[in-house]
Amino acid sequence: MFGSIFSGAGFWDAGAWILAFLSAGGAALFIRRMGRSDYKKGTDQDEIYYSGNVVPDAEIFTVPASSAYWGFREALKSYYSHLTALHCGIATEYVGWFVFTAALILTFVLV
Amino acid sequence: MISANLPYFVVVVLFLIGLLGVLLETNMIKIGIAIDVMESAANMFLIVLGFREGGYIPVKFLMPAGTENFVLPTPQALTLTAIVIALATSALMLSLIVVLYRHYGTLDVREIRRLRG
Amino acid sequence: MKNRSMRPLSVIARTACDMYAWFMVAFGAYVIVHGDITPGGGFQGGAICATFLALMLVTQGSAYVSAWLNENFYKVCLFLGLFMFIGFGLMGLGWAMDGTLMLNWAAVAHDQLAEVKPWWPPSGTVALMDIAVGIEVTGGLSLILVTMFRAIRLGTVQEDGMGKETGHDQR
Amino acid sequence: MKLMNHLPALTLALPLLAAFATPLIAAVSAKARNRWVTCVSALVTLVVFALLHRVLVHGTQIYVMGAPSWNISLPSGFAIPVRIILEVDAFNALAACAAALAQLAGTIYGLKFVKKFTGLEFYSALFLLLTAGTMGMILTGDLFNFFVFLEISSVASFGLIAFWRDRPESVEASYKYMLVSQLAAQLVLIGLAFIYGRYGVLNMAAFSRAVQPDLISKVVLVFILVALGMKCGAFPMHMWMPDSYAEAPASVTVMLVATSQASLVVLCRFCFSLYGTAIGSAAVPWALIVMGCLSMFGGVSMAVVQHEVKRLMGYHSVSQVGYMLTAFGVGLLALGDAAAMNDYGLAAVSGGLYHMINYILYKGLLFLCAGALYYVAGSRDLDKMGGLARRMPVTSVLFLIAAAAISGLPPFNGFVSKWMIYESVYAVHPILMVVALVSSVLTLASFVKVYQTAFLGPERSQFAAVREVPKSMIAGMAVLAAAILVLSLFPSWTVNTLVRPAAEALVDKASYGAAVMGGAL
Repeated sequence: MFGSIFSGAGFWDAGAWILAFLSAGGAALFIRRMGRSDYKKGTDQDEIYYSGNVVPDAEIFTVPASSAYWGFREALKSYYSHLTALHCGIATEYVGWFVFTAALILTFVLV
Repeated sequence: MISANLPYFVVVVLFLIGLLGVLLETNMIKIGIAIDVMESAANMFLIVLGFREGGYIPVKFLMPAGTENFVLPTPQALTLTAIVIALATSALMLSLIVVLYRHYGTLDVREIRRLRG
Repeated sequence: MKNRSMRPLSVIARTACDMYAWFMVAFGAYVIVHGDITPGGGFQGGAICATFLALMLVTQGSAYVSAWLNENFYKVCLFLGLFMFIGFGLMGLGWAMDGTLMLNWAAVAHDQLAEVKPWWPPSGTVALMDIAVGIEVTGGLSLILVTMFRAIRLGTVQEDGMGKETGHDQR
Repeated sequence: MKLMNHLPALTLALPLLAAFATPLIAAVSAKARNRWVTCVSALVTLVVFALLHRVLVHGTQIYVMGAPSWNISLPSGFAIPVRIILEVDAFNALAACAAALAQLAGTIYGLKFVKKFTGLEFYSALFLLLTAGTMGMILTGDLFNFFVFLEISSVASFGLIAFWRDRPESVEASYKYMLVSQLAAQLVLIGLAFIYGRYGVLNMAAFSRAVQPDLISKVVLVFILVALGMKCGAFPMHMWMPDSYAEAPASVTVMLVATSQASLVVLCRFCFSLYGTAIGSAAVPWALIVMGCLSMFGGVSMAVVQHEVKRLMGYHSVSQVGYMLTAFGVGLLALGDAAAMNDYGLAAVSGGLYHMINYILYKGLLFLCAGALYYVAGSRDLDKMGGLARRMPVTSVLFLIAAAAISGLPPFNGFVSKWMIYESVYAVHPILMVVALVSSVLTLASFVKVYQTAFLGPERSQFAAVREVPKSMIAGMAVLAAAILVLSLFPSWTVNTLVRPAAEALVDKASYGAAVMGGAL
């Protein structure tokens, strides 16, 4: 129905993927059904377990977006300092980069 | 030879003046003027390309009888269109500069950098 | 803050410009109408027409002009001109769709002009489009003048509610 | 039917006519204006799809403006076309379809999104003008006409980016874009003047016949390449892109994406259909490839560290454009070599083209979802969001679809096009594929971050009153989501019927010239 695309190394079939997702979903549902049956909604079982302490507010409790991938950023600090310096916000420098690229490509094409 | 190529030198000089103005000036209104200078250079280039020795304007009603040499109106039409576009963009750019001056209280392009990083 | 709005000039300048400004409009109209076969055209003539407002602003001062001016007139000019322009272009298609967009449907051949339609513009739709462009440019440039004139008054007394920023903060 | 011959012209004339009529109609009532713009954009979409169908059935369409008949490209006695000609082949028409879907989604979404602001009659007029400019850039077959439409779309987009004119950042973004873009426009104009001075033609087909690999042509190509590369956000010239994409209203950003892709369409047109084998130097394809790789990695690595949702997506645009530039560069490298073209060149061009279509759709959807977040949360800062999936289930599902598509997760269309690009660029150098794969991983990482911080997590007290966004905004997003699903579920139909003919039309320089100039060489 969906058809496949062939390349030299393999093929792509959306139908196969959907089939795979459906069977994986079925398996997940099956495993979920085999779980405990004494769970009750709206009781203490819904509470978040935070080592026995009171769960703090959402603002403190979640990792904010600016802290995500902190390690990645820290490891590549020198790279990012260069890259952020490129986006300095000064409009004439952006024009300068444009002219620089034009000159560079012109040199390579003409020489 | 030199006199025939003189307009092209003027075009190059005008364009470079405009380019340096954009790159080196810090006052936004001067940058706008520099952009306009570049637009003039491009327009002048088109006009110079359309010039033909002894050509007549391409309007049949105004031509003396028997005129055969008239220039192609294309570069003139291009220039007119480019001038109109340049007018629209410079008006818009000046308006943006006015609004920016209201918000930031400065005309220095180096201080208008809230968007960075 | 100091009131930086424009003051009227002397009586002599005002009286002279009152008359002169209308001649400018007449000249602009001449350039627009003859734009198809002589140097000039809709844009140039419209720009001349728009100097009317510039003269008025300089000589009569801002208070007089903003009391007298109806901005909607220029807005209607702007969009009506543009609408007429593309409308003339679309009329080239014709009812039976056997022309093309921007077809010069009103053109008359050079040699038949004198006997067929002496009053007809020889260049056909080009002349009509020039008039449309003239109307549009008059409206557009006048609007630019008015708007930028307002903008440079930078927080002076708001005589008429102009200069108030509207938009994003209005929740 | 005679009407069918006029489809290319109607694509341009309808939005223009509607744009100029909008302020007059808006004087009646806001409701009339809303109905008017919705009808017009739906009609434009219909016209463009009819055009695509006609092109796929009957081959390349031309339209001569102002001629006694629509197909007289060469009046008797003329060796070169003198009138403005629109030339629509499968490549143009496909790109125009994607742009039409983007403008339809933007229009419907914008009805409610910008409702509470003033100056809406000019907003609608400029939006339609931007549509006309984009369509004109895509469909035109005349070089100077291309410049005019480029400027129309630029001026309209400057105005629309600064629509929130009492936000300093919006005006700043508009100013920065304008400064770079005006310089680029002057380069384009001077390039066109060079072409006119050297060859005496401004028609694209006539130029493709006449072009020689000499000094002037190379200079022109570099000018055009740099200017249009700036417009579509190639790496060292991309800085305006996150600024203006973030600061424009979301309904406008969709159209800005389509406009920047229109620049890429013209860039491909120049490189493949106009120059082709007369490009004269391997530096041009390599410049495309290098700029593409830099964009891919630089864009995405800036995106990972952003915490403002639309700015993050703006950096992703840079990264996604890098994929297309690399693919088209590889295709250009294989041009003129039949074996290489069969081996990987055509696959690269198809992959780039398919990715372009996908990119317009899913990036548009992502920006619309970001706009929906902004609409309910009043902020674009991801730090201030959280737990919105419970409040906005539809938006979160739509966002998930788009995020999966842009990250190249199977079963979505983003995977297919990226896969085609990986497999073809591998033939030139494996490092290209490595860069592409790493960028893809980082893309996924940053969208996981967006989804996790905005939609998942515990609910926040300030969002207790948040409801799902209005229905018209959902409808706008659904247009793009439906298109994504169609492209995802029928990849072989898409590739065989839409993308492959488009890629073949793009690389076939002779037939591009022949459609206007006649068969004789």
